[in-house]
Amino acid sequence: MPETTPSTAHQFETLSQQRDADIAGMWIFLATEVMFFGGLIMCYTFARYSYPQVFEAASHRLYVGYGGTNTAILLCSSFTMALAVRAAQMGDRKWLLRLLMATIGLGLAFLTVKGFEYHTDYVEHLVPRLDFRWEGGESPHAELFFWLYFTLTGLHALHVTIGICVLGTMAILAGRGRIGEIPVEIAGLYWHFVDIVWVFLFPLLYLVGHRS
Amino acid sequence: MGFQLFPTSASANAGEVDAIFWALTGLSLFILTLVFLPLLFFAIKYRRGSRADRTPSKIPTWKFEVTWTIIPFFVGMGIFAWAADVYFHIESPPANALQVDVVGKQWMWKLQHAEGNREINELHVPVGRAVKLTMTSQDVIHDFFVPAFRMKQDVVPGRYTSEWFMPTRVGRYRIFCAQFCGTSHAAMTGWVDVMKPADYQKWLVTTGQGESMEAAGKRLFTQVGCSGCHEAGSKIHAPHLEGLYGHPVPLDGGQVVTADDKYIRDSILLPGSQITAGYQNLMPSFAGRLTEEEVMELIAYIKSLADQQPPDYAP
Amino acid sequence: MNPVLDTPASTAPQEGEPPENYLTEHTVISWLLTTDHKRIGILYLLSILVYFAIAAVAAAMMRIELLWPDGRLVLPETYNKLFTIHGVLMVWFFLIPSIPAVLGNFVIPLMIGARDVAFPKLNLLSWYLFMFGGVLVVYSVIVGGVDTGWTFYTPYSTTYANPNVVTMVAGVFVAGFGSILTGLNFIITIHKMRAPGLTWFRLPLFIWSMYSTSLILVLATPVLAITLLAITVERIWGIGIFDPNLGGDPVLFQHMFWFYSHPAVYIMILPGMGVVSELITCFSRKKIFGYNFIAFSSIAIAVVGFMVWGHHMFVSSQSIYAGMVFSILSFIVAVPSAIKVFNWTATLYKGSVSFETPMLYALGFIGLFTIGGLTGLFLAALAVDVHLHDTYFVVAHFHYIMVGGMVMGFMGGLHYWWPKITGRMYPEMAGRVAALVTFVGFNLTFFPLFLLGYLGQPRRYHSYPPEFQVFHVLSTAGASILGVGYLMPLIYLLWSLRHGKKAPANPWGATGLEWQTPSPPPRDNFETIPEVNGEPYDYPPLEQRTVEPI
Amino acid sequence: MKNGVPSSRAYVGTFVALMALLGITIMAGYIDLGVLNLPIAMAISLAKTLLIILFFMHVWHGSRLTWVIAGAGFFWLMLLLVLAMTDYRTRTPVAPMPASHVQLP
Repeated sequence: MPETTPSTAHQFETLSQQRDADIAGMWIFLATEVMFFGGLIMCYTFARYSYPQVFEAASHRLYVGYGGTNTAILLCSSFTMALAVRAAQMGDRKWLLRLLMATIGLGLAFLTVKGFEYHTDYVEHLVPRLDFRWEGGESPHAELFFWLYFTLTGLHALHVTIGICVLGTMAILAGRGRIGEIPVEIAGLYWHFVDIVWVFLFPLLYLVGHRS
Repeated sequence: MGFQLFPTSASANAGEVDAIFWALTGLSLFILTLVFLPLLFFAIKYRRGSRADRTPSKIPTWKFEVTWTIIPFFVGMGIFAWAADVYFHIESPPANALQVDVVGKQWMWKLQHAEGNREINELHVPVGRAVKLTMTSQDVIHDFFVPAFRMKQDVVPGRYTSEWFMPTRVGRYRIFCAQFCGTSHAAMTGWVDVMKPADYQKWLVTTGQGESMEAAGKRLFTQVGCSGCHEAGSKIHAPHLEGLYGHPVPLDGGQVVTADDKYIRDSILLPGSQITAGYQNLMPSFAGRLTEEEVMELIAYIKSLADQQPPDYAP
Repeated sequence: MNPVLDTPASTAPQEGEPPENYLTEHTVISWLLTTDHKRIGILYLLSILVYFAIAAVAAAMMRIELLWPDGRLVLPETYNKLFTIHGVLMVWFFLIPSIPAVLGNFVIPLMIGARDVAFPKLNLLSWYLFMFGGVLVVYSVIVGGVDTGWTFYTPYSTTYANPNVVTMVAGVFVAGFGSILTGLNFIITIHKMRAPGLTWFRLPLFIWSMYSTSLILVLATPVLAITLLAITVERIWGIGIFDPNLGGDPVLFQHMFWFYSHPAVYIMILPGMGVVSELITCFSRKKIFGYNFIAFSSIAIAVVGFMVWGHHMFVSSQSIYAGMVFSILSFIVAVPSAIKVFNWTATLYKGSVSFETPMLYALGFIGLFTIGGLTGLFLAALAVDVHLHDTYFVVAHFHYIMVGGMVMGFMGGLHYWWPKITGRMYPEMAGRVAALVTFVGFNLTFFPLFLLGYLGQPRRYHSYPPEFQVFHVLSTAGASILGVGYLMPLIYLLWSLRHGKKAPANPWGATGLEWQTPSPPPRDNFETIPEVNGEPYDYPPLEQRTVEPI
Repeated sequence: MKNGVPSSRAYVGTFVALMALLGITIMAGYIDLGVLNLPIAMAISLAKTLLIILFFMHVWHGSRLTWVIAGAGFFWLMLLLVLAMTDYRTRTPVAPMPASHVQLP
């Protein structure tokens, strides 16, 4: 529905009613996403409660360098996204396009850092079922940790990719000047949510126990 | 077997479970009349076109609402407490119970008495003695269910679950598998034969040609190589198993766990998961090299060492 | 909301060319790409009938198979596939969508005076997701079928069952997103698009129950989605959190599955309760007894319904203390349902009760749902559940709630709003006969299973000890009567499309905005959005006004 | 706040706070706080989440409905975690009952 001056869809009476409905609708979708990731967090909670030592040992095999930079990247992308929403609200098309491109760039940076990290994990034989090697006592439990690691971060990376595609379409529409303020704000809500998921995944996966 | 409307009650717990069942049936009938009679009466008295008095009643409705919120709540809590008490009793096996190990496998039950008798889909027990079943599964989740004893417990792979019963009537009672486990889930049934104690002893002897679980465990202990490290005289620094079963074990992570069936099973199959304080992680894992029955036999043997004194510790 | 109904003819459609309404356009494209909530409701109605038919055939084959102790109709694995497809199709493709997606989609915007749901395109996407999921599930049956039961318990589903599990699980996964988006749509519609003056406590109780149902749809279904995704990952990647050899816990699957599936049974029953609240007030011509208590009990069921799932796992090696926590909460969740039943009964007091078909279904609902609910207390009591878990007692309990409660409610709602949906009246006498036949057939089918359950026959058995045969024969006899009871509405409702009497705007003289617009309603529901200023269900005493002759 | 649009200074402040919290959580990861490591890490994550939700996602000036929805997701997740963990934390085997308690019929 790319129209420059947003008009109300036929089922709404006023524009503000439509805007509130769209925002609240997105928030409910984000609540379902919290429950969606919540299921895997439940699996993580069970496994960490049952096997605390091996979780700490396995978590120390991950590189805080990668995790930390990725968290920083996503926080920056959240910042640029918030500024992009503000630019859209003020109708400043030039800045909106620039900030959207910045957010997409940071998202791609996150994925590339993630790619390198997955590669190093593969080289270090930490990928379950793909020649997984573990010297400590409980190799099956360690394999469980890395299953959780790859499932959680893989699902999150998928959501980042979807986010990048959404922001891409927003940028194209903004380029042609046919984007209202509501769609950008909704894309912003989604992007901030993806950032919040990583805000929790980083300490849960990388900072288990304390590092020497 | 003939036609029955109510299952035979053949265990000590069955009576208590039936009592709760009848109490709940009575309560349900009472509530049903409390709903159906007024429903019928109002439907007839106030049917359209009848000349009943329909001036709106003045009684505040919240009085009714509060009554039929509070009363069902407290009745519910009462039933909960009674059922929870009986449940706690059902779930606590007495200490002097006969030990029988059960291994569920896709579509049959393998049972093993402490004295060594092995049975498939059959369980002979003396009347009047509590029997504790320690169960595990080799593949999927099964469920050892004997309706006559009102007893049911899932049999989960990877851990031990236990249930107990005290048979009170001689006879043959059906065993069912009550958790869907595949194609022949319906064929995974069997019989519990409750016999008089004398007949039971005779049965033990006539069919007990196999070695007792303890003896089989002792044989396996040397045959598989456990004695190499855990025997008293061995040079390798490994924990002593005498006086271990049932006592607390300090782990190197700082926790203290009691050495029960689960601890010993995990130590055999996943040695690195719980390393005793002061020892290294040298023990190889036996997962895949021992069947569930052999693990249970080793545990029976280690249980038999429970009351011996470890060689070099002062009592 | 007291519509002035002084002249009965004012809302009847004029003779001659009928005014244009939502049904007049007949092209296939206008149906497949519609964003009209009324048409999407009808699309759902047609699709759930297809899935109900397949699942009913499976049920009939199972009932015939169980006539003989050794099961002569089908092989064991075929029987296992039958009860799996019966479960999956009935739960996810008939019971969960039936009242929310069919009646809810059609009636909610009309009831709250809106022109459509908040996100019409999302509504159409939900239907396509639902259909794509259904096609996947039926495809998995055609290529060989799945025999894990609708519960997909691990480790059977992840390691031992045949590979079709992945296709069926993917189907349920996709359909699950359909129901999430429907829930989302309804919550926003009810919050943001109510007519002016229609405050929360002037809403019809059907809207309250649909709101609580949508809460559950939105918050529980994602956990099912991630659990099914975990099964798929474990089957494809060969490793997973539920695998006991890796120290994973098969009971963890049960925790996450039942965290969704118990609220799911409230997704099924709450809409039925909403329909019954409407029917009881309309056909006893009286304001509902205890409006606030019924409204808040719907919300209470939705919230507390999330805390009770452990009563499915009392004997599954769950710790006995957790069992006690879940048992207490299961007794507490029964209280709001008791409040509703007592309030419905009290509504009849000093009413003017008439017994059209919807009312018969509503009274049938109250009777059977009360039995279903009370037998639920047996299963919540710890000691009794040890004996009754996974026996036919459980099968009888949930069929009393789902078939006795939910399907009766759906049938009642369908008959009640049929004039509004199609503009035609259904034949009254045929409707009443069908309701009675269904009631009798249902009880004969499922009451013997309570006795069979206490005798100890486990569920999902294709062969059983001979002493249980009597109960199975009774139940199969009842199932044939129930089959007839369900076929009759299909026939006379189709018949009524062509030959039914023209329906006036308000055939039942009911209060509610949906009755203030012609039936079938125009595309945008109302010429002008109505103003609401009175109390809900404000039925003036019958004598002062006339009601259209039915 | 100019004509309903938050000033960029508010965003910059939030961003700086977030990066600071990231630094703290990494540093806390290298100190041996024993059993406290997890609660502290979670507290910092919660703080970052609140910052993002309230300021970047405009819930601070948002309607009451958005507050409720934003909180509902996390509350229901807590329901799942807390009640399921009551099972795992209390899975100790039941102590055997003294033989005398079992009455012979």
